[in-house]
Amino acid sequence: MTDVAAPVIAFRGVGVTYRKGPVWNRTEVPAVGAVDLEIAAGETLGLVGESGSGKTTLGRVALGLIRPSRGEFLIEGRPFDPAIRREGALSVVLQHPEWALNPRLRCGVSVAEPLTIRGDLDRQARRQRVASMLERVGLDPGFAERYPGDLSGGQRQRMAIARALITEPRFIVFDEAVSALDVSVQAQILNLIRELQAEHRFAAIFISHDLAATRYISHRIAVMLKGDIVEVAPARTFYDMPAHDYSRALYATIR
Amino acid sequence: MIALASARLGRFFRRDSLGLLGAVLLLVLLILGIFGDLLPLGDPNAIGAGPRLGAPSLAFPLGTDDLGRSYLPRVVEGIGVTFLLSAIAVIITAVIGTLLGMAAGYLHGATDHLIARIADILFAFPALLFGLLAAAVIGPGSIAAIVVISTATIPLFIRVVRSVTLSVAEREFVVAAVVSGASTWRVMLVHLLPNILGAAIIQLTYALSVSMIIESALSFLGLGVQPPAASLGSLLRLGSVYLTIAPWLVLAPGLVLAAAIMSINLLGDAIRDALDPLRGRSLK
Amino acid sequence: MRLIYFLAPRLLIAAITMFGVALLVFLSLRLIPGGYADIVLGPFATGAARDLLIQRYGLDEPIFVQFGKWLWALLQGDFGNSMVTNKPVIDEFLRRAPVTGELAILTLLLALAIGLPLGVWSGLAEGGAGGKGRLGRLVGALGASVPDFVIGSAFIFIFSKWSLGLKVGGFVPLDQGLWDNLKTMILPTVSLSVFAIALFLRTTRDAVLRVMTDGHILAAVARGQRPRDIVRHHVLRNAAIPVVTVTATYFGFLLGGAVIAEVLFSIPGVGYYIFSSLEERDYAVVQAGVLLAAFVFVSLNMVADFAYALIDPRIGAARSGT
Amino acid sequence: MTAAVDIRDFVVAYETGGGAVFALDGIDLAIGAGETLGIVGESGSGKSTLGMAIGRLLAPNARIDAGDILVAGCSVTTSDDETVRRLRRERLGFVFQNPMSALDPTMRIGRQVALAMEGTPDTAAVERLLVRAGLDEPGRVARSFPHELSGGMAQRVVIALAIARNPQILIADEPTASLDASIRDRILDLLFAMRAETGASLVILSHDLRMIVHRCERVIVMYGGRIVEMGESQAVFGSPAHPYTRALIRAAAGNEAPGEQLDPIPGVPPVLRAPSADCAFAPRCAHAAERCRRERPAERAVGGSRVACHFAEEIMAASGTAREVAE
Repeated sequence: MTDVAAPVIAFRGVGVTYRKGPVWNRTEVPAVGAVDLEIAAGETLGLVGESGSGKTTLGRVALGLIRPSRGEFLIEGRPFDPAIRREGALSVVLQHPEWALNPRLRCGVSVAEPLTIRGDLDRQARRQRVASMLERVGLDPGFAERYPGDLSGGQRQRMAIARALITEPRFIVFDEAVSALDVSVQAQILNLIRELQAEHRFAAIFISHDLAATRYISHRIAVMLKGDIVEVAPARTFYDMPAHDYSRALYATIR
Repeated sequence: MIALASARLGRFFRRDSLGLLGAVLLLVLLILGIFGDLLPLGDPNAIGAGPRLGAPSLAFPLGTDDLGRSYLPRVVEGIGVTFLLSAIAVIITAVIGTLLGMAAGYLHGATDHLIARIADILFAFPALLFGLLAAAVIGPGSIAAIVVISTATIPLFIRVVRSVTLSVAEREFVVAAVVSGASTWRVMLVHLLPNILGAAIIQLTYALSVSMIIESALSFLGLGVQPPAASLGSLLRLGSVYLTIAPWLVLAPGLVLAAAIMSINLLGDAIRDALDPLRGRSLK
Repeated sequence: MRLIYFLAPRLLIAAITMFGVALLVFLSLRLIPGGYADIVLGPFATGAARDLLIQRYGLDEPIFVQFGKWLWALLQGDFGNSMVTNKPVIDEFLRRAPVTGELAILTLLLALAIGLPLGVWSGLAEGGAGGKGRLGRLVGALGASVPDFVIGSAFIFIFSKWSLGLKVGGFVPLDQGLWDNLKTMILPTVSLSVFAIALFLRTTRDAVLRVMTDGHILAAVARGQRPRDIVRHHVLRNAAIPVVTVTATYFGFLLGGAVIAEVLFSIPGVGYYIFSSLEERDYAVVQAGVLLAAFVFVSLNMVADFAYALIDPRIGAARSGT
Repeated sequence: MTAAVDIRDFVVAYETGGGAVFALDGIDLAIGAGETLGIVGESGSGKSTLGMAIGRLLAPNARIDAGDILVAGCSVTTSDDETVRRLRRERLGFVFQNPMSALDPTMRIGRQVALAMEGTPDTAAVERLLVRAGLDEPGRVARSFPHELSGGMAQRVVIALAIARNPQILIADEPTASLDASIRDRILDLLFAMRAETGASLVILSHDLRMIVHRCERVIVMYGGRIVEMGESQAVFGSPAHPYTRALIRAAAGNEAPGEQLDPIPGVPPVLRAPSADCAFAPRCAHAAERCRRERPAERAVGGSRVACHFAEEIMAASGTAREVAE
């Protein structure tokens, strides 16, 4: 179901190396070796691996928060530059609901923030856009006036998703977006992401140590081990017998 | 946003009597300090209004000074001067300290190191000795006092704000703002500043109490407020000449000064417990 | 190995800080009203004599050259000569240092002896039920509110009216009998230590409270360890770092010469000397005094940094990667 | 034989800024000696409060409103501090979620383990205990500080600390939640091996129903501060009798077949402001009827399990067709 149009997102030989230790004996720590990946519009690529596998680092490269030491990261064929952010082409949903929204701002203001930064809509249009987006993520538009402190974890994460979608981005990074939620609420958010992707056709990376959730939400899954991708395959194969033995061992834990 | 904090504070004061004591004491002193001259306390400058070095009496509740002036209105005026000077110094500290602290905490790299070194250098000067140097350079007076107070309180302010900024900057909503293209200024003013105000306010109250101590110490050494103006510290200085024969000239301003600093310390503790409650646990 | 990783940069930072302090002090003296030159040469030097003197003191050289020479002299312990006695300033400071040192050590010991136990008790009490902890907070707030010169004045008044065996003022050096010396040091020490006790009490109380919320304390309680052992083994050490910081900072302040206590009780210490020099416009002494105090302060902070690394093994440990 | 832990009608509330919040709303439970019991519940279900209450380790703002807990016949709520302390030392062992925060960062591991053991053990005894906990370089581990260990190794040390005095009851609160998947199984193997070796009862608190059912003999499902279903693991998982248990199984990712849609539980977890007079799950329950919103369901025996639901029989019948557990 993923069309074969130009990939929205492309990693071309992307590698990241951290420098560590005091000035006189710098040591190089390769966080990401060399990654080649492409993600088409409307497609979610799952990125799984244990802590230290480099999956979060790769996510940060995709958000422009880290510059790759090697290779290139392209959005719609263009190398990353800050202007892309202001257009609202890119957004992120992160792990901890209690810090997803600025506790001192009303939720409506936080959700509208990407629009305010892009600055092409007036206040009334922004307010209207927020109201419809809240409804779309299953929240009463009246919640726009509330402070994050008054919402449950699941509701705050829905707000974060509303904010991520408000500028119709081309690409969203979900970094452990459901890991801190309870099982019953997790399913709500996973289904919501699926529906919204079908409707908005954004490309997405779903980073998580939760193999079951990743398998459910992703079209394809990349398994990372110590900075390298050991296997990329459609999610379906992870329901029975993935090829690489590390993937097999990993998925055996949720058999 | 302020409503959120004040509601919590209101609820808190009902439970914490110490905080309430501090707040009431501070309010009384502020009213005296600001509206003192409107109150019927006598004319602070009327020389010979009473006997020289007269003991406290009904006519002169705090006695009279070496020129026979009623001491009560002079002390009340002293409260005003002390608070005003300390407040000016602390506001300067708060503004500079918050901006530099936020910049250091959020921008990392060279900015962080530069600001940290500036803080270290200012921190290395013991307040009173720096006061002597400042008095030598710009001459004793209110300006010198303000410079000394700010120099003594800014480093700690920068360190506190920097450490809070470091933790707030890692929060998800800041990362999200950056990803959606927010400029550095916007991140600092819209996202960081409101979330570090709590820690800044707590540090402000402690800076205010330290500032009143330094101001009165400088004035006591004759380096702070210069005559005819008189802060509590200067009154202490003038009074100490007659310490053994007219002790009220020293004890009155001394006690009032202690009460003022105490009220701020109690208020600071209460605010800190309201905004950042440290409920330990029993070891039983 | 870990300590060297941690301390080497600290040493560099301390050097940079001291350089900054020296630069600030050097420049500030250049801003003295009436021009530094007039002060050094004295207001009466005129015409040719003045030019000759300017030549000799090198005041016409570019400012950074003067600074270079001044700094170089400083590094060799030459803090310049007093403008009044024209003798090296450093000798006078070394002569008076033991007096200020004694006052500082006495005050610090008294403050630690009372402030720390009270702070630990107040932190533990606040942790448990009941308002006992609030007493600690009240004492802390009270102590921190009464400046030392107010207490000092009160002592002078009381002890001069009814001299209860303690002499006010008139310092007796240590070598002329311990008890006589102590008799003159008790009052300044106590008036200084009231604030110090409050400072240590509040710092320790907050540190203990913060440690009590740590997970490993709950784990120790869950293992049924005796409260006494939990405090001894776990609480004290984890609460030590903020206490070490405040000890080093406050001791640095005291070693800079508690100006007011020395002036009030006429203790011939470093602080008194700098203050009286200011009145005689002997700026060389003021300059040297501030530099020495700052130098002591920075080195004490270095000692504190070293103590952190000993107390908390995480400090200075190489940070792990991603 | 007397139960290792006997909990009767236990109610706990927390004093918060915004009034009282009830964490436990009447718990009745007996934990048998040597039993492996899993307590499943989401955040706010009260499972951690229950686990901590067994050792009277509740937060300062907790208030025990009713009921009692007897550990080896001794009341945890009314006994004096010294008795409870000895109880914790000799009978109870706790394993916490985050191993790094359960160890003193400023003290070497060997010393911390020695402090937890009986009397003053020598290094050989300490290293023996570390080996028992599955650490293959006991000497190096004993000399290192907590921050120098990996998550898995640190949790092994925490387990060693918990079994140092051969407790009768081991309580593990989300023991593997903060660990990587591959280490998780090995840590659980260790926990169950320690239980078998010492004959202690093991209580595991977790949000992971599959893991609990897979490993524990008996399972308890908690919701809104109450036990909603309790019974033999396979029975409860195979044919759940409470709507919440059934919905939990259907909502959890990992049970579904490829391409099958997950069935989320609508609404948000409850916050109890007072003991509930109705069924706390009613607002989110597909089978809720008028009776559920009026009458608090009593806990009763239904087909080998104990369930707190008025319509347990119908649910069990309907769920009989629930997916078989892929063994």
